[in-house]
Amino acid sequence: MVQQTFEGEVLTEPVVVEREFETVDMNINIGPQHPATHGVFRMVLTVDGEIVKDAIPYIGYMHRGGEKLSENLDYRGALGYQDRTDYLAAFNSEWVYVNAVERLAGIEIPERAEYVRLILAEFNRLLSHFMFMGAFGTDVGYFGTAFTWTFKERERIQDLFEAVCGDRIMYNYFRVGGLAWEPHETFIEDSHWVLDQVEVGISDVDELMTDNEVFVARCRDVGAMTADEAISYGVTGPMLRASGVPFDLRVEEPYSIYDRFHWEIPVGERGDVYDRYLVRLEEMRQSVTILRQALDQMPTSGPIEPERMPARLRPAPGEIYMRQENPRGEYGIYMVSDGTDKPWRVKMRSPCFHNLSSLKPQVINTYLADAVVALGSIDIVLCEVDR
Amino acid sequence: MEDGVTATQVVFWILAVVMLVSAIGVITAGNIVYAALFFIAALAGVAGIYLILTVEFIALVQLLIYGSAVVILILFALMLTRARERPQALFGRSRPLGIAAALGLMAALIGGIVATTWTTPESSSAIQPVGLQTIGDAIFTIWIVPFIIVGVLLSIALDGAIMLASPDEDDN
Amino acid sequence: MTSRRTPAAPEEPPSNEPPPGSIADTYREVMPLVNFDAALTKGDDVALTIPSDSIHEVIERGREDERLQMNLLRNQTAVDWEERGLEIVYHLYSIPLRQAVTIKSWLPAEGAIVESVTDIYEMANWAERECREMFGIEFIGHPDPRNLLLDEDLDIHPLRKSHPLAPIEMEQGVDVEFFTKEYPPPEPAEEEAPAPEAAAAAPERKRVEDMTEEEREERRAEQAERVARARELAAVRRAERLAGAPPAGGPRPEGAAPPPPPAAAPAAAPAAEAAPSAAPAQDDRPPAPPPPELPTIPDAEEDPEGRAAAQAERVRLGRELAAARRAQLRGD
Amino acid sequence: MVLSEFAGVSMPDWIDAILRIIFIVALMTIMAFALIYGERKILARFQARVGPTRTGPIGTLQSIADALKLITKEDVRPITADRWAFELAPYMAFVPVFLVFVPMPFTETWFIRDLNLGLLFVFAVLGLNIVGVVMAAWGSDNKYALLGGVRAAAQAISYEIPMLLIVVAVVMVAAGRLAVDGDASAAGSINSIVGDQTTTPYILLQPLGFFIFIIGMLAELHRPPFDMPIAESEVVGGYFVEYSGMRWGLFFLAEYTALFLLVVLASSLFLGGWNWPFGADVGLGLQIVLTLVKTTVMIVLVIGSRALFPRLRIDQLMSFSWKVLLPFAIIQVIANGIILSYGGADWVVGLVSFGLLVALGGLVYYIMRRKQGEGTRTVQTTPATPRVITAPEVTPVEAGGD
Repeated sequence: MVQQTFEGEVLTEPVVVEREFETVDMNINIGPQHPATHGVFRMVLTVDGEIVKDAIPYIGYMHRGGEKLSENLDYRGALGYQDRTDYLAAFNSEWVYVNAVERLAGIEIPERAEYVRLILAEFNRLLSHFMFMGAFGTDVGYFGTAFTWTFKERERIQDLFEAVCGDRIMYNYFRVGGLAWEPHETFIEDSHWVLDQVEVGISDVDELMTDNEVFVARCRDVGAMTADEAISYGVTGPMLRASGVPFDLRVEEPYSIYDRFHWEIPVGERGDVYDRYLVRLEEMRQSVTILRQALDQMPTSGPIEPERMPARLRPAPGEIYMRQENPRGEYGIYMVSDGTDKPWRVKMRSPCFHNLSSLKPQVINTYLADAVVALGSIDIVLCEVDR
Repeated sequence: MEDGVTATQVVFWILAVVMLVSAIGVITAGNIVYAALFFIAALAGVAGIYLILTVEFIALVQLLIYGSAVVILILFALMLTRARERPQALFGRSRPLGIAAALGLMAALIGGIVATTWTTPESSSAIQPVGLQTIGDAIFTIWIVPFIIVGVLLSIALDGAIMLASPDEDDN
Repeated sequence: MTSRRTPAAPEEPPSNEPPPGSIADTYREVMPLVNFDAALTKGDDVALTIPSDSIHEVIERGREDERLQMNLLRNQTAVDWEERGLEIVYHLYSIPLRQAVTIKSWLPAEGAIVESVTDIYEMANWAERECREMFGIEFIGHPDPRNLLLDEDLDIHPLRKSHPLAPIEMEQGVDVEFFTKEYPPPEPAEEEAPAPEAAAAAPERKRVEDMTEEEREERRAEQAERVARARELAAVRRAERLAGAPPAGGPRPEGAAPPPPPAAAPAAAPAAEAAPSAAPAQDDRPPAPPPPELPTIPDAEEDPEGRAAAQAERVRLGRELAAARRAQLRGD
Repeated sequence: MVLSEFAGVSMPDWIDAILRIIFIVALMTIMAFALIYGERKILARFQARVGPTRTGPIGTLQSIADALKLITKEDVRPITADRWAFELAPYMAFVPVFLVFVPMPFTETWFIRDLNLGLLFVFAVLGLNIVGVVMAAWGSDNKYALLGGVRAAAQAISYEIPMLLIVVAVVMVAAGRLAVDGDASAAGSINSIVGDQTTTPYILLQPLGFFIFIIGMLAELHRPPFDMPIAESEVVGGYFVEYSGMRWGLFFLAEYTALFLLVVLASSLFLGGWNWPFGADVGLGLQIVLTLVKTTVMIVLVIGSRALFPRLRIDQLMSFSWKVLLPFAIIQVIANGIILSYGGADWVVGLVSFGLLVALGGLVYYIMRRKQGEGTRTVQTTPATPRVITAPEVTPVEAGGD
């Protein structure tokens, strides 16, 4: 039946299959405005009864031209855009951009600034994974329990961030060469206190979801992806590790001071939604161990930015592809400098963009409910996908 | 018992009208889903008639089996398949054939009604409500053979349905 | 802002050849026929520049050859060097052998055509679609070359240096001059001295709630006057810039007719001035068609149907204007 | 005119009937309001938050505020919606649920009508509720609603059959016990079943029955873990997605009334209703308190399951009913038949039923464990030894900038 909407544009008619009493394929629109999409992302599923036959993703709703705008601001000015691409892990994105500029300009970073950066980035990984647990719980069916429990922990971490840099999400605290200002005096004690609460939070989420029979039934063998299929799609981060590839940039291509800590990388076996959940859960625990070690080794005094910083940063012409391990995967900044004070080209390699491109094979020939769970397990942040 | 209009007669005539209207509705409803809804109203009317005859067990079973299970399956099938947009068969080529069959059936029914001698109880209170136990005994002692035959028939129908519905190998 | 400054010709970074035995040599060994000229990037990665027609072969061999095993295409993008053409960049990484490489290649600025690598890496599907819509590079053999991030029928390429960033903002009424002015280096500190008195002299501001009626009146008048002055200043500056000053964004391409003088918008123009009054200087796009006068929407109480009709009329007119504008832009 | 009695005052038949109907509607709305408030408070406690506290002393007037909001909200109907089906669906959904109230026993004498076939009446009328749901789904001409409606219909049919079989098993046990001291045909009425449970509640005689009845009830009410028809993350509210204002309120009312009534039915069938620990001779006051205590305990369990369980997928839901619950229900009925017809004692029935329950639990546990493979934790951690990259010695380019 042809449906006429108010603006007069005709909705697509359901695809009519000519067989006599065959069930009709319906076009379900998991539209930009839908609880399952964690943001502005549209997916048109062709559904035969409950089975998904075809999925066409539409992205680009959040495209703000971050790369073009970064080309028109000087090296220090474009830092603001990095917070706004991956707003769940803003410290990690800032860190990549700032490292890229420092490596281009050949600036050395003082020891204490390196430690504070690492600590804040790892806290941000915890923050992001807690967000995943909450959102994924709601996708699977926990009516808000997962959300409120995880947001209880997120509040504590965000209070610490607010104390350090005055903001809960868009921090803008890292600077080329170090930090904007000194972290507050009781930074280390507060961090330890927050870590104790977070450990309790992680075990709560673990008890609520991991061994729950219905949760396992809903997540096991859903959206499974083999290792080389994942690599071919450019998937990185927890999703790739869940498929059995121990690819973690903190170990593969170590940056900053990760070689001073010892921790472990969780690696899954089946690459399905349940393994992705377990990898992220284990990764939260590993982040806590890293943070404990970093907080103990952190020098309590020392400069947080190099003595001589040029007023107007004009790195020599050249290019760099700086990549670091964000909570969602490998976040890279390919920066080309042409000798002036504005970068000539800034390409942000967004992990969610490529993880999301691997959604289609996971969704075909599964149930509608599995399609939503698979989409949730990719843990997408649409601002980062569209940049 | 004054022979004026008693409560049961009023209820009976209301139910009769409802059943007649919905029966006609089933046939002439433009939309096939309306036909299904009218079908429910007709069956509920039948259950009402049983209630008037104070045969509660049959009324409730009628409501349970037809009211919810059978009709839901019909609606279930209608919603999923393309049936609801197909042209109505009312004015198809086989219209005269249909009319002839309908007239034949009506003639048989009227003949049956006229032929049987109806023994009407002298008043509505004379009908004793039948206890659950007597119905149970009757089914499992006197009518045990037809009961089992119907059981076998239904299970065969069930297997047939499963055979039809299960996607045959070459489909997917 | 097109080519606001020509880059100090970065033909080659200080040519530091990668040390012997690096991946550049293995690539030369695997594919002797292709001439790789290797360079070391700032992040200690090896960048191999190859001719554009052998991209597909290099990447395919890079994946199959057991000495390389580049199985992760981690990033695929392009850089627009204006006159020197487009540079397409592939970042590859081999997980088993833990080695990274960057494959680069030069393409002509106009009509760049590259063979698509979607048959080797699934990841390239989305990356190349984005590269195509942002830079206008055609990828032969791409399964569905639709736009990914931008609208379906939008055929402008935003990330090209030629694509103006500033004029769009100017069209939206943002005063771009303010942002792109070159600031003189800050003078020495003594200049701050006078500021504190000015701050002290400022009258202590009273909150609007506890102002009396006539104070509020006077405050409103003062605000209106300040707004008028600002608007008039902006109009003057726009007129002066369009008439005399060299338009921002480099010399106007020769031969393009000078833009028509802006509609004589009076200084304190009423709100209807929202339509873009002055076509941006060096943008040779035809000026937008004059906005049709939109029917006023009567109150809901008097005649609700009239209101609905008026709204529908406005929607129709707005849509027509947009379609006309888009048709004009597309130049048919 | 047959005079019948309502609260001691005898009056003509049809006035009495109307009074009872008004009583049902009043009590059910009050109970629904209390349940809405209770659910929000209890659910909040599960989720480490407080629940409504603004309206009324401790948020007690919250449900009244909700009702006012719903009444003042506009009843929107989509243009392409089918007028008749869309308008009639809420009434078709909530009238049968109110009828279920009739045979419910709250105390020995407090019930609307002690129908001889009370149990069968309950399920016959509850079936009509699904018709309302399907009408709503089809009427609102919305793809999500259609999917939600199809899921609701499939789930309702497949969980009603095991429930009915279990009720048949309970009636068999009740008839066996009642036949000893009276006519067995009274076993159909719920009040007589409760009357029989003075010493042993039927949960001891039919533990498997209680388990299957609870699961069937959760499925019948679309409560998690069976709330696939109204799953927000997939079908965004299921069949009542297009309803707003008072029409949606009716669906909401029906859902909570059904919850309350089925919980009362479960507690009277299995936990002895007003009768079990203290017997019939204790005053009506204590009996009504006993019924309400049992009902509240079970309602907290049902609300807890909403907070602590995710949603089962539609095919797992169906296969669980057809492949697990139905066979066990049939075995239970056959076992009861054999034991009771050969004069077996009650505790034998209880023992067999408990054995079946253990078998069911073991089967479900085995299915779940096998599905998880060799154990849930298929993620090992490998020690992370960051690779030392011998950076090629590069002449450090001094920091740019003049």
